[in-house]
Amino acid sequence: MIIAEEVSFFYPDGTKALDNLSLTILAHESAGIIGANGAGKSTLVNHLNGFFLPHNGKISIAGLEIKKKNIEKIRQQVGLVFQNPDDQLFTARLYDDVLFGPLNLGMNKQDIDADAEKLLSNLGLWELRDKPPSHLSQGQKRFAAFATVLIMRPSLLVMDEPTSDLDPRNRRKLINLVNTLQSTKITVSHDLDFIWDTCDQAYIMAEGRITAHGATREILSNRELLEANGLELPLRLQK
Amino acid sequence: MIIAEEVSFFYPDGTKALDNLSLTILAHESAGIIGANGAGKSTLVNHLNGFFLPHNGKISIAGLEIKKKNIEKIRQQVGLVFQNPDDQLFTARLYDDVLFGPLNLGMNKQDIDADAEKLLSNLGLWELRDKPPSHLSQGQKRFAAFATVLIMRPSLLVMDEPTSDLDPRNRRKLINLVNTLQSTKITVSHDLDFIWDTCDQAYIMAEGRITAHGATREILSNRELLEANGLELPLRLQK
Amino acid sequence: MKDIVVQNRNDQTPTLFLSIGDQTALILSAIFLFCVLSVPKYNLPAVITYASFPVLVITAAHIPVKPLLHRLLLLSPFVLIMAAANPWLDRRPFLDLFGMTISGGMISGMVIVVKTMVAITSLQLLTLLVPFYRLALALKRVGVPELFVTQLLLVYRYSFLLAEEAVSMKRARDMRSFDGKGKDLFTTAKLIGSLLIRTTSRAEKIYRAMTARGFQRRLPEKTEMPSFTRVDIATLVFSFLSLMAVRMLFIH
Amino acid sequence: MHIADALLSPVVGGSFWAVSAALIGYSAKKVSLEADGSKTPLMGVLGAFVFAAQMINFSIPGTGSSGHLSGGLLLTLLLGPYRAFIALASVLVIQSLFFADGGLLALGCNIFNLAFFPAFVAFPFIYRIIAGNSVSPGKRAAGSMTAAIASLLMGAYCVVLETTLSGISELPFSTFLLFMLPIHLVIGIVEGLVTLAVVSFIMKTEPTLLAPQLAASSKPRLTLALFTIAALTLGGIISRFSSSLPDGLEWSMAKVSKQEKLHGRQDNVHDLFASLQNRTAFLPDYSFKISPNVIDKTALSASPVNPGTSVSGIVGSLSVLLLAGAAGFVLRKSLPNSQRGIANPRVK
Ligand SMILES: Nc1ncnc2c1ncn2[C@@H]1O[C@H](COP(=O)(O)OP(=O)(O)OP(=O)(O)O)[C@@H](O)[C@H]1O
Ligand SMILES: Nc1ncnc2c1ncn2[C@@H]1O[C@H](COP(=O)(O)OP(=O)(O)OP(=O)(O)O)[C@@H](O)[C@H]1O
Ligand SMILES: [Mg+2]
Ligand SMILES: [Mg+2]
Repeated sequence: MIIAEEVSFFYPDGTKALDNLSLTILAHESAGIIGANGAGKSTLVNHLNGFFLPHNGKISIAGLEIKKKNIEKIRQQVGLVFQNPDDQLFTARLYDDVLFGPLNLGMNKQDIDADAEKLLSNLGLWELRDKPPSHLSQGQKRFAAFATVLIMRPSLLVMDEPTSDLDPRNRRKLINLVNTLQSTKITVSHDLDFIWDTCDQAYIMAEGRITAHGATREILSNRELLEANGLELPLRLQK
Repeated sequence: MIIAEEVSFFYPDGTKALDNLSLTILAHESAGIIGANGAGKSTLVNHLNGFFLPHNGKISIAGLEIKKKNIEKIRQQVGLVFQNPDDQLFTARLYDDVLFGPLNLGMNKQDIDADAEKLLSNLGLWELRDKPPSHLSQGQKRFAAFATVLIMRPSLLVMDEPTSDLDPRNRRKLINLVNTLQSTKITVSHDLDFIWDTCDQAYIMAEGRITAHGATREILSNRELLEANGLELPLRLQK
Repeated sequence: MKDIVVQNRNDQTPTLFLSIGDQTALILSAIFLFCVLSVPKYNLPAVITYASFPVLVITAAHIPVKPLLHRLLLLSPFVLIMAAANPWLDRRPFLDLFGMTISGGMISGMVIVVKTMVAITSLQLLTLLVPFYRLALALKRVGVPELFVTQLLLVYRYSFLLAEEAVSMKRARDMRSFDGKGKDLFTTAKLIGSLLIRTTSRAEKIYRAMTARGFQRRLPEKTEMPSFTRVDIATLVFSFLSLMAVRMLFIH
Repeated sequence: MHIADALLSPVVGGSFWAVSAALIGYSAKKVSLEADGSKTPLMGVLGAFVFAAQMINFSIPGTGSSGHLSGGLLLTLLLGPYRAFIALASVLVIQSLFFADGGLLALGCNIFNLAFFPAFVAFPFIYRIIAGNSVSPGKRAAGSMTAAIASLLMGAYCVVLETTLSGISELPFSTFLLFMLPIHLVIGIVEGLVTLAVVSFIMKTEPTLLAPQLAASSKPRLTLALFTIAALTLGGIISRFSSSLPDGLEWSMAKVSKQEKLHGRQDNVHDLFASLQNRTAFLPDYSFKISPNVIDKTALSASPVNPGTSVSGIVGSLSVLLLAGAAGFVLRKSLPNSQRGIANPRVK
């Protein structure tokens, strides 16, 4: 269960990115967070792993408050896929990048190898495993970043804009994959059709706070609500 | 008019990214290039500005062959929006980035300032003009990258995945903007609905070559053709 | 320059018929270089003979020759100028070749060029045969301070990332620079300043990505290797003897 | 300006190796005393930054050519002398390994020429004296310019010194110096300008990055710098002497020892040195040349006497080369794949 209470956050230049934000997400829920560009979604995501600590208010995950001293425990549970895959991939070889997390967690090398092979093949990256991540196409990078997190089997998976740069077939593959995962999931996306297909609950964010929330299909078919928050109906509902 | 004749290109590690690709795009056409992840789309885009030179075959733009000695002339005509906005923005202040190109082209400072103000306001970035681009949200960066190119009024505008990270309303804004531009346009995108709304002609790319081309609506409603190339119908045509 | 960086990273580690430890490879390279570089300035045959050591390794380990040759073509202009100055400054006849008089300077100039090629090639071989992180560990074992070794590893690791960053910034600039406008010193200085800022923020993000996946200060050490085996000692002794043999034969 | 392996004699290369290694050890100790672990990743990143910055070239006004930053002074401004020295040294190590810039033997010289001067001389005794911790742009400008120019000139001087002392190039000391100093004056001015511009840019946009410089770190001793400069000047004087004749260091050593013999001093020391070298035979055969009569024969006489260099010698050596290539080929073919471990199959 993720609970955020009146969280505020300012960037060093004074930008107020989160403004008294409160939010509750239940365990095993699949939550979608949507909102206009600059609404503060990525800033919120960075809080869930303790990269940013709130200036006011507090956030707790599965009962653990996000604080310096809990950070290591929290990071073992939370898997975070950044919006920009370049922020995620850093080794000289894709395969090393995928193994990096599990090795640090002290998992058994053989198990990891088996897992990695299955996951990478599934994502169509197995042949590319010896490439440096920077030599991948943008969509390949996106999946690669996903793999580095998924292999750690986080109990909370947070994805920031997971479908951008994916081709339609890979996007479909991601929908299926996400729907089979049992963990709690938080998806931030502008792809409202993806949210429609993968999330039970939807949260609308605007100007650093949550302005509405409810069952995904209800929220996403409420044209006025969406437009008031700088959004549109999902493409499947248009026309 | 853009003509590519039997173009091949290999990355230093041996990856064959373009394989005897041929393509003709007429002046003032709005061409959409679609294809699976890793098909070679971005590699092709990088050729249109002379960042990569073909290892075989040749490419010419408005009669100028792409070659070392023509590069500067070509770059004055071709505006390229990269898939990753971080590749585009490099100064410490958004506004400087927007002005950089026009100033180097020797345009009149006052005109540029007026243009820049109009463009940035239109894109919702005027308030953010003094920020370093690295402090923008991902969607804001995308529009910023777009602005740095658009302000130079290129006669050929090439956009690689322009809608990713844009919220639905900004995406709509982009559709309208692109449709009012008179220049020749090439759009690479996985957002087939965007291609549907902005392109006359569609080209399918797979494994480094063009495998099909025709009127956008025809290509995009041909389910078998799309599926054979690792794609799907646009969302608006699904269900 | 970037191509070179790229090349090294992509090449698979080539194979050699001998399995020697990394320290041994390091020590051997050092001894070898010392031998080559101490060849007197007029002794062309000795340098050429020494060149056979890297040639042996190249053919035996199946190392692609083209990139190596490519690298040799990039010989520093400084060295070339110095080598070219020798025939100019030292014209004493040295050798009669089919009626042609070869001057001392020509020979010593050639010795400089060949020595450079041999030195460059053997370092390239070392870096091709031993991946950098192992080379760094080997350095630690031969007594280089840990702080410096960590520093080497970090610089190496970040170099690839930043090289790409720099190249993409340079590209973004070149794309919008015309008639030399935009590439001047002061614009570039700003660019370098931005690179620095990006560098540090990139480093921070990487650090985040690493800690998000359980990283705690030390890089996981993937290697456990014995310091010296009999093969190592045999190789060292044998190589040493052959290097000395060349000296005996050619340098009087 | 990297000096290359092939231009150095082992004696010169080795000595500078020793000096640079000592400086690295010294700086490493100083840095670990400061015990500020958080700066370690920063050092790594900034070292890599120097690399990357060198890929961005700029056009130098009026020349039509382009240049790049060398970064020594900039890094010292960002990290302080000890950390900067280590960061710069690591960059040079990697350059020598992967870019064939310089080489292994030349590494000591290159670290000394390119890292020692900005970190241990120009920053503490030029920049800080002129600019101090002041924020006045004028003082900063003067400080950066002078410090950058001075480090480059000192470095260039050292390149000349090391080359002539090695005696492998025939260029006379003063000619070479006259060639190098003006070029490096220009490079120094450009370096100073760029450093200054980068620093003021950062002051404006991300001032926190410059904090380490303002928080004055301990500074290297003046005596160390003075001593080094004295030693280098002395080296220059010797070079000037020697470079009128080929075989720089060896010749001058010979000359010095001859004079010493004339004066009947230190005879034993020299003999011991020579015989030690003779016996090890490994240390440069230059030891033979130390005795003046050999010099007369090989270096100074006009007749081709070197028995090693003859047509047959060259033909012989070329055939050894071919044979070695063929042997490698045979070795490669004769072993089954499985036996051909990776460079080190023990590593898994
Ligand atoms: N490092 C930073 N420094 C200052 N301001 C920042 C920084 N990063 C983001 N911002 C600002 O904070 C606000 C929220 O940014 P954030 O990245 O969280 O938006 P977002 O909802 O993820 O947007 P997008 O959909 O475009 O990714 C934006 O207005 C942005 O300009
Ligand atoms: N720098 C590189 N070095 C080596 N291979 C590369 C490099 N960049 C791309 N590739 C490979 O070339 C192929 C084409 O890449 P490209 O980026 O052109 O694909 P794309 O069609 O743009 O894909 P996406 O839709 O994911 O952006 C891919 O298989 C990719 O792995
Ligand atoms: Mg975001
Ligand atoms: Mg692409």
